[in-house]
Amino acid sequence: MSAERAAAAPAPRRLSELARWEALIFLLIVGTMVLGSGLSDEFLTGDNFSFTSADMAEIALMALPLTLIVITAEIDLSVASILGLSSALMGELWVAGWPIEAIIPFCLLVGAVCGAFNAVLITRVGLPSLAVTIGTLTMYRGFALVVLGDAAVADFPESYTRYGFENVPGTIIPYPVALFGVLAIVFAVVLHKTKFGREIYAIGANQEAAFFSGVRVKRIKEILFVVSGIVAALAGVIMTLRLASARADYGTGFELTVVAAVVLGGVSIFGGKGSIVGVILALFLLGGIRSALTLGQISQEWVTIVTGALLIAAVLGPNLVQRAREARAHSRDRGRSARSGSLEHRPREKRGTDE
Amino acid sequence: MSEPSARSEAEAKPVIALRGASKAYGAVQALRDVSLGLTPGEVRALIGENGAGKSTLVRMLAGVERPDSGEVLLDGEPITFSSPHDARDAGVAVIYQEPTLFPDLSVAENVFMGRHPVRSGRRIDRGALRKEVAELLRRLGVPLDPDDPVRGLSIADQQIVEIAKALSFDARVLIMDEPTAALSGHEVERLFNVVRTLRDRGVAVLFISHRLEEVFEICTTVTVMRDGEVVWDGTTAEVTADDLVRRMVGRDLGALFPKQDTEIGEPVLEVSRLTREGVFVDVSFEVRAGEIVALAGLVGSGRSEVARAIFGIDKPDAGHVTVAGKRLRPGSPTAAMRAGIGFVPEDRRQQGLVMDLSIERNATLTRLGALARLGVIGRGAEQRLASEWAERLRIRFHRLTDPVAYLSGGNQQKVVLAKWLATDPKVLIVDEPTRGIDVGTKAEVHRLLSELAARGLAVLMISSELPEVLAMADRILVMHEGRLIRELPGRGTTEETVMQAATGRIAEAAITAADEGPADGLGKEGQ
Amino acid sequence: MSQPAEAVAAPAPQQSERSRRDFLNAVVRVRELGLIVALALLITITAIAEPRFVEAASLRDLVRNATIIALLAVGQTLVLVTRNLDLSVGSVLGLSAFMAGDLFQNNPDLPIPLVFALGILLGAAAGVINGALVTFGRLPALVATLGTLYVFRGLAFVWTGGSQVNAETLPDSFLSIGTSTILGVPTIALFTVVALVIVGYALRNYRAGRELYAIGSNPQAARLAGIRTDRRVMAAFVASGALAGLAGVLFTARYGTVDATAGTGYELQVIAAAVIGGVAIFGGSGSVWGAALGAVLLTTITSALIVLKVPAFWQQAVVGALLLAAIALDRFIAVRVAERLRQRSTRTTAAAQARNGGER
Amino acid sequence: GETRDDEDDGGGGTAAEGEANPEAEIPEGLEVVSIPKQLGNPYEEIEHDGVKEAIEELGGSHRYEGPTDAGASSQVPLINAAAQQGVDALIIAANDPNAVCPALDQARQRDVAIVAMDSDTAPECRSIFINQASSEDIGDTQIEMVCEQIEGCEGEIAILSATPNATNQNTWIEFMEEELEENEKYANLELVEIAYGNDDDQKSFQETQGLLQAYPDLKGIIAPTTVGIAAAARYICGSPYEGKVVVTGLGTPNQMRKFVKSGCVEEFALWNPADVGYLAGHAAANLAAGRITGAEGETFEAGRLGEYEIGENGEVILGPPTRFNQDNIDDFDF
Ligand SMILES: Nc1ncnc2c1ncn2[C@@H]1O[C@H](COP(=O)(O)OP(=O)(O)OP(=O)(O)O)[C@@H](O)[C@H]1O
Ligand SMILES: Nc1ncnc2c1ncn2[C@@H]1O[C@H](COP(=O)(O)OP(=O)(O)OP(=O)(O)O)[C@@H](O)[C@H]1O
Ligand SMILES: [Mg+2]
Ligand SMILES: [Mg+2]
Repeated sequence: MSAERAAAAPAPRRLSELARWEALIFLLIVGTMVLGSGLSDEFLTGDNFSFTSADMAEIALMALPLTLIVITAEIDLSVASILGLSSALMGELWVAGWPIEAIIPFCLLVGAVCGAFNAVLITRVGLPSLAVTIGTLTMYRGFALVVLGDAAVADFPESYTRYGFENVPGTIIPYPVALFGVLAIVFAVVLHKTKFGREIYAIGANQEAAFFSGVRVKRIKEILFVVSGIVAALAGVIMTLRLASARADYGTGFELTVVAAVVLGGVSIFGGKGSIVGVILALFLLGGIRSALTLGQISQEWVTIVTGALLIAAVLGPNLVQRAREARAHSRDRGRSARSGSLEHRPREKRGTDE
Repeated sequence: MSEPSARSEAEAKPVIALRGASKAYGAVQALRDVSLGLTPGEVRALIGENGAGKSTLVRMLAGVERPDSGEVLLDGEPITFSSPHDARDAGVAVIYQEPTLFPDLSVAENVFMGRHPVRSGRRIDRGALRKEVAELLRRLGVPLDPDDPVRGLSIADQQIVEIAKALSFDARVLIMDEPTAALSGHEVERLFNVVRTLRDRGVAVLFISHRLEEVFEICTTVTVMRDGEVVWDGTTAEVTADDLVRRMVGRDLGALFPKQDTEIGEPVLEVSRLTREGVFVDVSFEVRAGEIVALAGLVGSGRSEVARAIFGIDKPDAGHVTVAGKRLRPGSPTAAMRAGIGFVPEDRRQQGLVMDLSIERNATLTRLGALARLGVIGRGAEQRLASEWAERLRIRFHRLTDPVAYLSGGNQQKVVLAKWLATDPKVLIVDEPTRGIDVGTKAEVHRLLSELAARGLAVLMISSELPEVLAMADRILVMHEGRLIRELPGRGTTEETVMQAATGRIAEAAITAADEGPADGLGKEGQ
Repeated sequence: MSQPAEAVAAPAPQQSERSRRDFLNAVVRVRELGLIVALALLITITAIAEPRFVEAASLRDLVRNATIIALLAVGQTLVLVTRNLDLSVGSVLGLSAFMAGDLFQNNPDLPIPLVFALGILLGAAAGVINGALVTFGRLPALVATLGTLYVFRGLAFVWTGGSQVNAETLPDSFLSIGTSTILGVPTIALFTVVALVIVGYALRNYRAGRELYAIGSNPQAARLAGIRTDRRVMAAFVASGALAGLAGVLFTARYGTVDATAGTGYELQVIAAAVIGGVAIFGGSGSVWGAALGAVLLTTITSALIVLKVPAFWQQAVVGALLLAAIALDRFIAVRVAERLRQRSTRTTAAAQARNGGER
Repeated sequence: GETRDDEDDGGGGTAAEGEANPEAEIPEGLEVVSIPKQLGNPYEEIEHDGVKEAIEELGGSHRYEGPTDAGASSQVPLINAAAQQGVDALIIAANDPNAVCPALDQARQRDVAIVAMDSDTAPECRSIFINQASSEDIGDTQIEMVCEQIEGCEGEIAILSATPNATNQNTWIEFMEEELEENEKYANLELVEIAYGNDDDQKSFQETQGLLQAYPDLKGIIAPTTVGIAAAARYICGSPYEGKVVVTGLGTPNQMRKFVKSGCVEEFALWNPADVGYLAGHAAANLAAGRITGAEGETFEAGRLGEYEIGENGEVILGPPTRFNQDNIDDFDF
């Protein structure tokens, strides 16, 4: 069933509108750039890009699969815990004397298993993903603690950890960010240009109709959750390398930040709408703001406040504009109220028979 | 009885009216300067092709939307309904075209939501609630329990609840947008009896339907719409069905059901001993190339469930399906599609289409695999496929990239057909293909189906409209309470025979059948 | 022909009615029952391992631990039922908790009821913001309250400016609310019980309450039924906020020490509690009783694991697993019910049709 | 600190390699940033006020920037920012000894002097660590206190710690266990459990209940964390357990005053956080000036606290912990 929520559900955005969304985020980014360089002349430097983007790498990675999942009108809140579990494993196995070359694949495998477990509960048992992943969020974090407990493994060799924070030679792009770039392109193509991607949108917009059209709804969701698990585990590996130490409590609370990034990217939480580009832009925006405020010596609590306010404003803005247009349209020569009207009413019509 | 008096005051003043109302949706001009009035004791039919603007007009009177220009008059006074709430307070009761129920709540609460009878301290009086609803349901003659949750009711039962809801506030105006689309003959009868009593009590009724015989049975006056305009307004006495049809479609129609004889080939679809606990039992039959087989039966007899099981939506508990000799993996629509089955489901808006996606995306959803080059889908190919089918089915749309939600019921149904015909299937299953579709479009759908049959397609058609069944089908399979109890020839079978079988009175049915020979023999007569 | 048909038909409704109603009631009961059984089981097992677990004092502690989450769960249910959700409760609790402490710190002889009133007011105000964003601003609830979760938490940090409220700066009369009992029942729990009873009764027996379910079950239909959906949704958010505000004051009364991070991460716990309690995350069904029981179960598990000497690191894993088990069980029951209903409705409809045709 | 040309091996860092020059002047406009584990923890606020006091004495400017959560990684961006702004010295109380290292190394490559205080980082990524008291002292003191307070110094005791992975709590606990092992004075004390309250008041509160139920004969609880001891005291004081179960450990006078005055808590310990910060401030200034390099045996002036000597691997110890009880508690306000 579609996760439409109450009266407030926004009218469906059409392609043109999505474009407008990305434009909006882009403007905000430009704004941030101006603000940032105003606050500190350290802002618009290669170093700052390297530092900030490296800090965002894990969030950014996890945002990619989550984007696809949210477009199918599901959600995965367990990613941050999988990240922690993967880091814990990495530490434990390293202590146990495994070679990194074996540890990393194993961590990814465990990530896949975690994702698969989510998937089974959601598609086979038919539980709502929100509930399931709140549960596994707790459980996987618990596993992480069981594996590594309070220990912190830190004797990873420099030869590996450097890939966590150093730049690709001759660029200002840290290795994790480069990896993100590659994956982002892959995800974008898959989502926007392939059968798989089209079916993802169809599922999000109307799961039942998709199923009646021969779309393998369950299979697709399973794939997505497994991928999400793998990428989360990968993020765990990267974080471990970046911070040169493995910990069970890495990424605590990231889940909501990732969701925020995805939503800010213009992905409808009800599914069926959104784009990878939007999410990438949103990630840039979040990173930019953080760095600008931090460099500007503005205390961290304000970063929190601004993030939240931004999230609201970005979605609220367009809605209010639309409201205004409708209002004007009605008072003014009514004949022309059409476009906004159609946006306003049709979806409601749909929602009426939604159940 | 009170009819004449009602009439006379009718001339006096319309209780509710629309004057010069226009409404546009984007580029679509849904209503153009429409005027219409309802007087007490009048039962007025509103007919028109799909997309003529009937439901839009309803939404104006119901306060769901406000006209862009023009006005709503209540007792001759201009009034603006800012919400359905206002309209309701003004005594306007509406049955919308699409059921608007609360699946999680009981039938009783659905009927009285927001108006529960209350006792001291404005607390809800559940006893009274149950009694009133039970009474309403009795008047409609359906054995629904007021405490049933609505989730799980068949579409027909849901429609009944809608009607009960509309009757529950004794309104001065009752507006019904295609209330009978999902109902069987008997329920329609009951509904009409209720409507008559309301009319005699001086209630003004607006009745929308695509079934003209119903219009003549219950309505005194008729308004015909075409392309958002009122093109004719008069009494049922002064016109014939054909006149109305001509006025609706603006042209003469040939025979409505042009099923041409075709060369019947080898069995393509074979269903054997298919069973799904609690819904249908031991269903076996075959459909041959070039043949149209109809599944007849009463609403709730399990026809859709059979269709769903064949296509793999539901997993059968026993039995199996073979297509062109190959056994299907049960419970897998993908397998069914690969084997060459197409399925136009019963519930267009929920199962047939993805309302938010564009016409184009919907039409190509079943063909993505084929459209992809090296896994990547080309815009051009997609467009070409979509526009080709839009053309062939004469779909009326503004832009292929508009959400399919903007189309009217009939045109939406065509998109569903397009999406399946695009897969070039061997077997096409259509469940209520013409439900809520106007005569014009209906004729086109029928023409299409028989054309396809002529080209060797095997068609399994589920329909609750006996005339359609009788005219289209080579063979008629009758279901009763989940069992396939009878096979009848398409030709020379009367509605009565089908009805008798459908209502399970095999005894008599068998006798009539006896002098027609063995059932399967009859099947061949279709050729 | 119609004669016998009618004869057959006549008894049908009553009998199907009765059986069906019992059946449904049974189901409704089962949901809460299941939780109660689970809870009883948990406590018994723990008690066998450690009898002191069921001593009056310890049971009181269990109740105390559940109080705050349960209170939040009641509010959350109101919102969930309308097919929305409120992620900001943890932050709201933090704000009002600190406010309560701050007020007492600066003027210790403030009348306690006034502080409660202010706390509730603060929460309600936060609820108004959430509600406005969702109804007027047309934001998806998840987005709106995720945003306010950040904003309110940030404000808490700004406000506290690193300071902390300590138990010793608070009047004993206030702190005693967290520790004292009335007729053996922890005082603090009474707040929750009262809220629970009021909300539970209203949801079932007043139009407004039923309308919340209607909205969650089918927003569009609700609007067409003339329900003022925006008002109702707003009300739900305000209620949830107000209860979070109250919970904040109670939090201060109970734990005495409050800083900017009070209540961090509660939002997911609360939703988990509600879901365990059988509240449908997509609206339309669920009861505050279930939600409250869910909260009690959740917190009791934690206490039990400690008493059972489950290694600290295993506790979280176990809690997660039990959480999933609870949800799965609930789902299992729901599915069974749906099955039964479908088969019944098939029969009744078919039977009806048989008669109908009969009279034709 | 814009220059990044001296690409020497990250490990050491210039400050540590270079030669100490005791005559060097404290630079004009000395810039020091101090990073606490998390914002909003009064204990740390006091510590960093100490830093401020020291830096301002020396005519420098001090900034206090902390993360809003105590996550291992959340200090990294702040370290990066400080490094980019080219401050002279950075004082940090690490959430995780290793997670901050890569960032600290990068900072050091830009000639930022690194001083850890209160909770150490891995030794190789800072030059000096200001230890509030030798971990051994802290451990032993707490065992000693609990022994003195439990009559007969015999019976079951439990520890209520912070998070399972809090570095300093864990080191102290090791020393406590060691002391219980070796010192036969404590032969009759049995440590039955280490519970973790995650420095979360509610969790600590619940854990206390749990301990008392799980161990009916429990005689004492040691909480080596300010949040834990307050929660434990609040649970026990006024409950039937008061007088039966001893609560001691590390706490702040303001949090504990009430319980000490009521006689429910007899004695607990802590160092003066202001002094920790003050000492760290001076160490940082000297380090930035190049007067010291963090090598063992070097000495430096720490204003009102007098002269201090740098111990093995850059550790400077403030002194033995202060014990608070009825007699002296009112002399402190933090
Ligand atoms: N919300 C809307 N947005 C855009 N176009 C709309 C909307 N609602 C209706 N339309 C268009 O207005 C026209 C009239 O639609 P309406 O539903 O009134 O037709 P109808 O007469 O009810 O057809 P049917 O008999 O199939 O129900 C159609 O062309 C339809 O596409
Ligand atoms: N969505 C549904 N959920 C639960 N039960 C259903 C659903 N749809 C149908 N049923 C049950 O299955 C029975 C058979 O329904 P089905 O739709 O197959 O009847 P039918 O013969 O196709 O009649 P029609 O399709 O004309 O309504 C219905 O009477 C109803 O009780
Ligand atoms: Mg219509
Ligand atoms: Mg059907």
